[in-house]
Order: sequence, then structure tokens, then C-alpha cells
Amino acid sequence: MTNQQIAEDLLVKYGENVNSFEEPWGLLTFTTNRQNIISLLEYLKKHETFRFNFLTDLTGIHLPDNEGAEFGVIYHLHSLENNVRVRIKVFLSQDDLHIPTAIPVHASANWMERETYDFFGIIFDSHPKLIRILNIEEMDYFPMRKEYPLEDATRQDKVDALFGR
Amino acid sequence: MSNPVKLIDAPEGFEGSGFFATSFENVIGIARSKSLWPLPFATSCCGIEFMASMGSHYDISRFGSERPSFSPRQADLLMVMGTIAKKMAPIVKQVYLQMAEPRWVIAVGACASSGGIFDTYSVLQGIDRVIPVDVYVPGCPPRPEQILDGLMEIQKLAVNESLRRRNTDEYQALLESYNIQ
Amino acid sequence: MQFLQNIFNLPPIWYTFSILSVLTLFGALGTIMSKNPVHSVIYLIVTFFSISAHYILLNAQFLAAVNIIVYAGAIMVLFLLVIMFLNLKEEADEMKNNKTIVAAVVTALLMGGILILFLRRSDKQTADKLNFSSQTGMVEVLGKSLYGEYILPFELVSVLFLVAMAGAVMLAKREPGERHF
Amino acid sequence: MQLTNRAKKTDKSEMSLFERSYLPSLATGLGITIRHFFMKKPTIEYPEQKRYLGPVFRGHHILKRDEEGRERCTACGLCAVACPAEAISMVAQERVKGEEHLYREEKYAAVYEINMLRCIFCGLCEEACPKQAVYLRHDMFVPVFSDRKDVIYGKDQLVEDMNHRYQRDAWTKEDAQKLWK
Amino acid sequence: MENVIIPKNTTDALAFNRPIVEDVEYTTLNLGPTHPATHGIFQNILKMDGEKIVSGEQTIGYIHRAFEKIAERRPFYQITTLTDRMNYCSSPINNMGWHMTVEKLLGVTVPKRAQYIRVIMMELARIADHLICNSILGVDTGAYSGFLYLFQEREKIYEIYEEMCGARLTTNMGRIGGMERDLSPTAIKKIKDLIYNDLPKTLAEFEKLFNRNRIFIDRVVNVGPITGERALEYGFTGPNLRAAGIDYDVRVMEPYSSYEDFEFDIPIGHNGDTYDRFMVRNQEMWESMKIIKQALENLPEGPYYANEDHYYLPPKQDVYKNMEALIYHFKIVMGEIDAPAGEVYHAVEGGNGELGFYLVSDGGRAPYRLHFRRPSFIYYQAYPEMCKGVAISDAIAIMSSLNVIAGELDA
Amino acid sequence: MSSFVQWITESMFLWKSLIILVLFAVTLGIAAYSTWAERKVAAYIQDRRGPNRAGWGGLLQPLADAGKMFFKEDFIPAKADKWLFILGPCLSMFTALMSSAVVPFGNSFLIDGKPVIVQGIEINIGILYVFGVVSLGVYGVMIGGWASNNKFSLLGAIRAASQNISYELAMGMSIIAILMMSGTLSLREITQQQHGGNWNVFYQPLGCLIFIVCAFAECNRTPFDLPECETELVGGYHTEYSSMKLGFYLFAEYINMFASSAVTACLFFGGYNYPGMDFVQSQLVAFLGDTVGHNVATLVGIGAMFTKILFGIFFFMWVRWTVPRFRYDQLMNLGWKGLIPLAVGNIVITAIALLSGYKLVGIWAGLAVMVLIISIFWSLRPKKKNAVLGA
Repeated sequence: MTNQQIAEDLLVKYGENVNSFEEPWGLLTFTTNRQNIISLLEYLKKHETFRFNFLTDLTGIHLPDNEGAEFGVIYHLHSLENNVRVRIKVFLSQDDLHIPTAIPVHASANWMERETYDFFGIIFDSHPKLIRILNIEEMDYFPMRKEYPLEDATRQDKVDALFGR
Repeated sequence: MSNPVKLIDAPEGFEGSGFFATSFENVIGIARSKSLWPLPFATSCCGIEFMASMGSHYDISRFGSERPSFSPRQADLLMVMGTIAKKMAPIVKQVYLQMAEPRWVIAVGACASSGGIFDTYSVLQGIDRVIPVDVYVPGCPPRPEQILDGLMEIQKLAVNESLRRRNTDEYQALLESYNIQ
Repeated sequence: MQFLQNIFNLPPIWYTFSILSVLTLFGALGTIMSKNPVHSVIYLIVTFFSISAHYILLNAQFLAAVNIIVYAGAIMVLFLLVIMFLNLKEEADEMKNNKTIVAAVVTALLMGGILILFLRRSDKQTADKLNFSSQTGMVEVLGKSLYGEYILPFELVSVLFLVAMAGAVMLAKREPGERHF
Repeated sequence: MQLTNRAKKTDKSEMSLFERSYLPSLATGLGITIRHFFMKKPTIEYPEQKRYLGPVFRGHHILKRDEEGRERCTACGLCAVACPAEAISMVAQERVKGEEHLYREEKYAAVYEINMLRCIFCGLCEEACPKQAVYLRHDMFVPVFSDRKDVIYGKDQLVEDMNHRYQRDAWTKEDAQKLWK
Repeated sequence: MENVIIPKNTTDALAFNRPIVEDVEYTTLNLGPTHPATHGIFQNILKMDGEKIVSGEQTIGYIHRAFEKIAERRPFYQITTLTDRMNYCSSPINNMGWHMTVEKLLGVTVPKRAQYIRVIMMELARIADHLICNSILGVDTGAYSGFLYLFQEREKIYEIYEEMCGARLTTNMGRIGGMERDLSPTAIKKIKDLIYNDLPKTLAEFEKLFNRNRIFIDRVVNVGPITGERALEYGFTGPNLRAAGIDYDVRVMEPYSSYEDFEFDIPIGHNGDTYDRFMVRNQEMWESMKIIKQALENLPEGPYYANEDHYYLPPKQDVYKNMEALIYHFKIVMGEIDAPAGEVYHAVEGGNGELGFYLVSDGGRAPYRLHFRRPSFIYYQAYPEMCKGVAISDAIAIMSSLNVIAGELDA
Repeated sequence: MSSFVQWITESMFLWKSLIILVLFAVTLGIAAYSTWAERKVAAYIQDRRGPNRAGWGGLLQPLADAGKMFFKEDFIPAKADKWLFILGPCLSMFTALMSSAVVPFGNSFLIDGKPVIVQGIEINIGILYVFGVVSLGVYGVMIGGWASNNKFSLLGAIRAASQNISYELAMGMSIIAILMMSGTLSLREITQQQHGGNWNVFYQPLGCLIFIVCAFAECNRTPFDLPECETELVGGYHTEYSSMKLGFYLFAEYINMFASSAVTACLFFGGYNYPGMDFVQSQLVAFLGDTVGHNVATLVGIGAMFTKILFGIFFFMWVRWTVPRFRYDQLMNLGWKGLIPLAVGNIVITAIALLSGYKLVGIWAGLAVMVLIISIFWSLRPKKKNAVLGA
């Protein structure tokens, strides 16, 4: 089973909805949209030869310069039996940060989605409990977005006037 | 015992012919210093080093501190080890409030003392922003030797402190500055 | 004055007896009057204790010990356990119910009247000091009479207990397939 | 699901009746613990005995001088950049005439401060220094602090004392490697 | 959801059309965040019926330190200080995993000797990790002595680290392109002492104390079992997945750092209960020892770092004399290495499972986005399901056998 | 003067009080140093050194702990039931101290020709007394745990109660066999019957085992330390206690250990009897005269008793630092399904052996038969192929 086969199979099944196929460092990467992501995950999981039954990772990314698709959700799938990984990306626009949840397909997506929500504010529709997971509940911004600072404003022992910063 | 072990010195007092008196406070101070039960508030890496200092090689029990009391009521010494995030800060304060006097606090490691490398939005920049700290132990994580150094520093404090530490004005002022009571 | 004199002239055992009686009554009243069920149980334990002491006064050491072991030590512990489990709330309203109070008073008066009647009619026997055996109430005598004279009722009672135990086990048994923990 | 041909099941065989009686494992356990009871203890009596921390232990910082006693640091700032905790800060100054016996390079650090509570002792500053000026001592660690004011070490605490020079087997890893042969 | 008021006990009954019989008041027990058995810091709010857990819910994030955000501001070589503090029980694995990710991005080939040294260090770290986990399971079931017996061996591993890099826990011993230092003869001697003499003895003793001890077996067998399928659903990896009977091991599936050269078995369990997790970890320590033995025996000669001027710091003497070396030195320390743009995912077998690094680089000095796939974070989700219906003692045994490391959990 | 001495020697009451006081002090002293010993034993078992900074070898450690605890802030939680919160530790301490009153620590001292027994009080239902007091011991734990108004404490209290009741039954049954053999309830008489090396443990190995197991459970020691197990319930019933009230709880545990070691020694290990005691006594009498010789022999006996007690305490600690602890339901299973049937079996075997007239041989043969029967039943159970643990 090669990346080529997977890509061809997906193109037959999903056509235009999967695009931008790449192979950085041998890892098949492609983009889809949020209407198809859940059925795609399910298809890959149930497929009798591919069997991408393991959701390795789910995370977000913020690309502020990428007009109309500022946010990305990135899924890493692993087919344990064939030992092949794929990476699926879904890009979302800043104004409409909604994407369906992947919990029905992979239970492990639960916390990873909550983490992504916590960091980027991406809303996973029909997630059973989409609240902040790592940060305090009272937080009013999404810290991993590029516009927010890293530092704690309360640090006192740092003197920026001195050389080296 | 082959190793040279320093015994506690007799407390300073008035020595005369057949007459030895010492202030009661000193005796209690020494007793306290030899029986500091820690509450290991271990959150991360430094907690593992605390385990090492409980282990056979460093053996914190030599100082009479091997009984970790996880109930704050029974502990004398709050050892905050590891990063304290802002989410955790109220809990640290609550644990401190639940402790019975006399109580001491060690901030073990860079994170607890000052935030360390985690100068971030989520990490408290040193626990002395929420509770008064008596001893800071540098290192990330500190070696068990350094943790023991910190403990010995607390022992020194305990010996020299007045019996009713709570009632002194400075201590009250200190607590007030942290909005305790 | 004569009355007081009489009191002072009483043998010491009377003092013990009176103190114990007061304690017994105090415990009994506390049991029914305290609002907190846990307090009630503790008063009841006090009552059992003083009753055991009465047994000792009556030279029934075995009975006293068994009373403490079985009633105070086991049954009341179970009581307390159940109360702790159920975590009963203090229900003060029920106490104020008029009907309950009236019923209680009537019952108490009736019981008291019956008791007094019985006491007045019974023959007052004093201890026969000459034929008194100090072994009465001791284990051996008790054992001999239990396993000799009263063997049948004794065994019947044991069967009764066995049935009760089996019944309790049957009632408490969980549905098949359910894990105990 | 069989993914590889290297899988090996762990032992989970059933207990024999003897093992089920608790006794064999209790006996072996007691045997093991009593053997440890009489074993030699690896404990280090810390404040009296100190352990060799290894040839490259990363402890207290030191600003080296060269053989003639001149400071090696040229205030290039690489250490501050390399510091993940941003604990190092410095102010550079041009060397003026007459200071050649003090500073080796044309530029030197007028202020060189390390926040010891921020520092995580990762050794990146030592590695980043192109002049071999800053080192982490292998024989000494930073003492504990009882006051927040003492934690920033200036040049007075960091620069090497010519009377007690810091010695070490090898100043770079390449030298150390030569020593092994 | 909060503003929708659902009357108590009605929805359920209406849905299944049966009368409401259940009116049990459950007690809520707050396990953590400072409970002695939570080791690191997380909170479990348990609904209890007597001693039995009806349901549980976790709150985490009590030591959230924003690793991913920091990583976006730090040059590649400084990120080791973060990874070291992630799973602090086995920091060299994280450390090496991160370096391998960067090397993959930069296209650096690491010499064989460095790869072998890395393997040795990683396996030592795995042993250290499993030592902690298994001995803590002993502590949580009430036997404290085994913990201290094993901790002495851990202390010896620390000594080896110290010999290698000068620190005990947060080692920071790898570099992009190799190792910071070579294995010194003392270090080799210490490793040999540990692997051939001390550790096997202590471990065998520990196994004697626990493996067939009925009290221990009763405490852990059939406690918190999880099937292989369910474990995969929940994203289990590492020893916890292997205990459920699935022999997934990154070292074998996608060998990195010359793992393909070594001969070792993958211990797997039977039904994924606490005993299986314990036994799998125990067995893995023996396998790790086997790997270290092989690596030591076949340790190739040669350099311990790649000959890459752009990424690996030049020797100090050269910096002093050689202009080119000085420039490289400055460039590397300032973090101005020429990284290609692209995205890399690299996984290593961490102490707790597949530890993944998803690195997006835009060619700048720091990662554009760095995401850690932290095994503890992912599998800790399954905890409420695993502890449903068990006693509180079991819940604690399950928790410690899962080996949730707070630093890794909360990032 | 002589009349005063005469008065003292004649008034047994004074001597009795003296002995009670000494026993009391010894109990407290041993309990205090048990805390030190516990820490040292734990340390040595775990390859550590243990407290050694407070005085030589840490010998002042108990004093330091006590000094600290006395002057620690006394804390009554706001929601706690104040009186019961105080009553809990008091009851624990009280019952713990009461239990060793009937234990014979030695034979008797001859004072002016009259024997004064080395025992608090001699009552003919000594064992029942011990049982009564021990069964009350759980109240301290229960009341304290309940009054704290803390869920961990409550769980600890509930565990303590059910555990103590369950194991008391097995304990009582294990003793019945002894009582059948000795025919008395008095601890002194039971001890005297084990003259020399004729210890009950040789006749009652199973009973002894059950009794020791139950003693562990009654003292809440590992592997039965569920009421206070640290990793599950933080501190169990004493989670909310600070200062000396906590001290009382911890202290009571050590006194209980002392008392149960003493009772075990009396019941099964001959108390103050030791092999060759007659020879020693006769030699001492021959050398030192009747009175002094007898008294010195008694002292030696007391020494033997305390050796046994101290070993018992050491055994408690040794086991604690070796084994893991049970789970609540397993503990109950062991008590109700394991120990009680075994104890009943032991009673039956003992009865048969006593009736047959061959005491020693009969009991051992009976035990062998019991083991055989159990093994046969075990081997006849339905077997699965490739069975694994717990499947």
C-alpha cells in the first residue's frame, strides 16, 4: 500500500473535496474541507485495506497571513496494520471557526479537540463538553493565536534595557 | 555508627555551678526543627528530586522529616516543588491556609521560586505572589543536596523563632500583605 | 439532718449504685432526647456501660464483659456505621409533632404504672448472706447451667440466630453478575 | 492485533494453592526485607559528607579570569541570548587605557547579573561563550536563599577569586576527551 | 447546556419508560489536586456510592506551562530545555526525539556512534521511567520498601547522566547532529556495572517481592482492564497499549536511531489490566537492558556528532583561533541556522508511548508551530471509563499504573 | 519508722499502685520509643539510616515530635462536631491504655514474704476484658472520623468500623481453642499453664496465625491499614487532626501494638515463661536465698516477657514495610471467608484432639488432614485450559 494508492482511492471517492496532495518526508499530506472531514475519517477507518484506525494526533495551527483560511486543523492518522501515516488538513476561515467533532469516529479526539479549542478557539460542533481544558476558565482569549503575547506581563526581574534582549 | 554525625548542640543558656537553665522557647524551637513534617506539594520535575531526597542515598529522614503528611493540618513545612500555574495558585494558597501554625514554606526549584524558564501567560511567576516563602532553593531541579540545604535553613529558622510566631507584629504584617485574614 | 445523716451512713456500695443509676438515666434520656443520631448512639453506649457496671455490682462479671463486647462493642458499632452511611439529617420537625408527644407521654405513664404495680406486689427478697455463693454469675456456673439445665432453650436460640443470619445474608445478597466492588 | 513478530506474552499463570495462602510470598518478602535490614547503607550523611558531583556537573556560575588575572568576558552577549530563562543580563563597556590588567578584551561587562532563581542550570551559556569566560562550577552549587533580594548575583559574586582559583580537569569537552586516552 | 434545566431523575426514566426507583444520593469525592496519589497534579471528581465509584470526571491543566507557545519563540537548540521538562521521568527520550525531528527537517545524518549512544541513553531513560512507575504502583498499594530499593538503581542512572552531561534529571545532553559529549570510560564502566550487576539483581528482587504476591495480585489483577480495540480508540500507545495485547512499538514499526540493529522482544499483556501494565513495564526493563548490552558491545568507533558546521557548535579552541568557526558559533548560538520550510512529524517511543513532534517551520529561527503529541494527555482521557464501578483503592492503582506524568499531561 | 515500713509492706494497695504506675510508665515509654523504632526499622529495611540528628542515633526524636505537637496550633475545623472531635482521640488513647491492665508481665515479687503479682489487676475473665476494651477501641476512630466532617475521614471511619468488627470475630474464635485447652479465662492462669517451654503455639499453630493476623487488623497496621491509608484517603480518619490530638491517635496505635504483642505473648508464646526457667530459679534461689532469688528470677521472667513483646512490635514493623495492603472487599473476604472458617475448623480439630487424649499429635494430625482436604477440593475444582490470573 503506497501513498499513491491512497491518494488515487481518495480522489476517486471524494474528487474535488480532497486536494493539495504532498509528500513531505514521505508522509502523505492532503487538504479537505469541513463538510467531508468526518466522513473521510470514517471512510479511512472502515476501509478494508487502509484501516486508518488510529488517530495519532489532532491539533490546530494559526496562519494569520493566509486570507480566508487563517486556521487549520491537522489530523494525523496511522494505519497500524500497514504502518502508514497520513496527515489531513482542514482550513477554516477566521469568521466561521466551526468544524464537526471527530469523537464519533475516534474517541481519543475528545481532549485533543478541547485542547485545540482552548488554544485557538476553533469550535468543534456537537462536542459533548467543549470547554477549556488546560487554561483557567476565566481566560478571555485564545493564547496560541499569533497575535497574543507569550510572556506574563507580571514578570518583574527582567530588565529589557540591558543588553542581550 | 561510623559516620561523623553532628548532634544537636545543647541550647544556649545560663551555665553555672550545677545550674543549667535555658529558655523554654529554645527547647521547643529545637524540638520543632528536628521534627519538621513536610507536605510535599510536588507538581513536576522537582517532585522527582524530592523522591530522590527521600530515597536511600540522601535520606531526608535523618532530619526527622520522613513522614510526609499529605493532610495540610498535620504538616509543618509546605514544600512547593515544581511549576505552579495560575490555575493552581488558589489551591496553593488554600493549602497554606489550612496548615496549622507554625508553618514554613520552601519554594523548591526555579519554577516555584520565580517561574523559571516558563515566563508565560499561564504560569505564576513565583509562589511568593500568593503565599509568604521562607526559603528559596535554586536549581531546575535542585539536587537533593540543595533540597536538604533548604530544609536545614528552615531548621535554623525554626530554632530561632519565637514560640508564638503568629502573634508577632512582623508576621501579622506579612500575612496581611498576602491578604490572609 | 437525720436524712443527711442516713445518707452518710450508707455503705459505699450505695454511692456507687446511685452514681451509676444517675449515669444510666442520663444516658437513656440523652439517647432519646438528642437530635443528632450519632449523639444518640453515643449516649446509648454510655447507658450500656453503666448497665455493665451494674452487672459487676451484682457479681456478674461474665455478663458485664459480654454486654460490653456484644452490645457496646459490636452492635452499637454497627448502628453507628449504618447512621454514618445514611448520613441522616437533623430532623427537628418530627419531634415537635403533638401527636407523637401525647402518645409518648401516655405510653410512658402506662409503663411506669405497670412497673410500680409489679414492684409493689413482688416479694422483696434480700440476699441470703449465709448461703450466698461467690461463684454465682461466674463463667463456670453460668456455663454449667446454660449447657445443663437450659440446654434446649439455649440451642433453640442458637438455631434462631442461625436462621436470622442466613436470612440477612439472603436479603443482602446482590443480583448475580453484579460486582461487589 | 498482531503487528510484529516480536511480541512475547508476559507471565500471568494462575496461582497455585500454596501461593494463594499468602504465606510463600510473605515469607520471601520478609526474607528480602530482613536481608536489607542488615545490609550496608548507601546513605550519604550529607552536610558532613559530600558527594563528588562528576567532572561536568553544572552548578554555581563563575566568570573566569585568565592566568594574569584579567577578566575573560568581552560582553558579547551570546550567553544572554542562549539563556532559555533570560536570566542573564549585562551592560557592556569599552575598556579604557590603564585597564589592560583588568580586562583581556577591548570590551568588558560592567554589569553582569544572573538571576539565580530564574537560572535552570542547562549549561547553554557555558557552551555559547566564545571566550571561555563563563563556566558552571562542577564542585559547588548555588546556596539556598531566604530573602528574595539576594537572588541576583552580580559580578562581585560571579567573578573568580584569584586567591581561590577554580580548578577543573578539562575546560572543554575536547580536552576532557583527551584525558580519557 | 447549563441553562437548560433538566429535572432530576426524570429524563432517564421517561426515555426508558420505567418508574423512578433510584433515589440514591451519591457522595462526591474530590480526589486531588493535592491528593497524595495524584503524584503530579490533576483533579478527579468522583461520584461515589459508598466505596464504589459511579462516575468520574477529571480536571487537568494545573501545571499548564504553554510549551507550544514558548517553542514558537525559541531557537531550535533551546527547545531541549522544554522537552526535558515534559516527561521529566525520562527526559533523554524527549530530548533525543526532538533532536531527531530537527535533524529530519534539516536533513542531517547522525553518525552511527552518536546513534548508539542515543539508544543507550534512551533505554536508560526508559528504565528510569518504568522504575518510577512500577515502584510507585507498589507505594500506592501500600508497599513502600520496593520503591526505595528501585530508587537506588535510579540514582545510579542519574550518576551516568551526570557523567554524560552534568545534570540529573533535566539532562539537555543531545545536540542537533549528535551528542554534547562522548561516552566517557567512567560512564561506560558505570553503565556496565548497572546493566550487568546491580539492576538485574534489584529488579529480580523487586519481582520476587511483587510478581507472585497474592495481596498484590488481588489488588491489580482484573483492575481497570481495557480491551485492545477500546485502547486504540482512546489513543493508547506504549506500555499501556501493549498491556492490552497490541504489540505496537515505534521502535520496531518505524525504527529510528538504528533501533533496527537491535534484537529485542515486545512484551505484551493479556487483557490490559493493571497487572498487565505492571508486568509489561517490568519486562520492558529487561528488554531495555538487552538493548543496552547490545549497543555497548557493538558501539562503533567514530565521531559522536555529525560533521555539520552549520548546526553543530565548533570546538572551543577553533572558535578562538578560526574566524570561520567563530562566525558559525555566533550563527548557531543566535539561532540563525538556515532551516528549510516544511512540516515534519517524527515519533519516538517515549516512556509512556508514542511521543510525537509535529514541527512546522517557515524557515525562521524558531519553529512556526510545534505540537507535541503527548501520550499521557491522550490516554488519560480513558481514566473515567476505566475506573467506573471500581473501589477507590482500585482507582488509585489504575491511575498509578497508567503512569500519567503531569508535565507531559499539561504541556 | 519501723511501723511505717510495716504499714507499707502490709498494705498491698500501695505496692499494687506502684506496680500499676510502673507498668503504665513502661507502656508509655515503649510506645513512645516504638515511634522511634518504627522510623529506624523502616529506614534500615529500606537501606536508609533513619533519624539520627536529634540526640545520639535520633534517640530524642520522640521528644522532639511530642514537643512540636504540643505547641502546634490546635485546629478544630469549622464544620466539625466540636465535642466529638475532641472525644475521638481521647477515647482512642483511653481504650489503648486500658487494654494492657490485665496482662501478666511477670510472676510475682516476694515482699516481706507475701507475693505481689506483676500485673495490673488479676480478674478471672481477663481475656474477655481485653476483648471488651479492644472492641471499644474502634469508637475513637469512628467518632473522630465522623466528627471531622470530611469525606476521606468518614470513609476511613467506616472502613475502621467494619474491619474491626469482622476481625474481632475471627480473633475470638481463634482464642476459643486456647480456652478449650486451658479451661480458664484468666490470662495469668493461661500463662502459668505454659510453664517452661510448653508454649501454646506448639499446640495451636493455626490459632496463633489467625490471632496474629487479626491483631494486625485490630491495630490497623499494614496490610490492614485501610482506615488511614495514605495513598487513598490522605490520612483517613485523622486527616483533619493536628497537634496533640493527632499525636494521641498516632500514639494510641503504638500502644495498641504493645498491648497486642503482650497478649499474643501471653496466649501463645508463654508470657514470662522460658525454657529452663526452673533450673534458673533453683540456681538463683540457691545462690541468693529464697526471697532475693525468687525476685531475681521474676525479673528474668519479666525480661523474657519484654523480649517477646519487643520482638512482637518489631514483627509488626517488619511486616508493615514488606507487604502491600488489601483492598476493602478483599479484607472482608479474608476475614469472613478465610479466617473464620479456618478458626472454626481449628476449634473442631482441637476438640477432637482433646477428647482423644493425644493433644499435641492430635492437633497436628488434624491440621494435616485439614490441609489435605482443602488441597483435594482445590485440585478437583473445574479447571480451564490456559487459565490466567483472575480469569
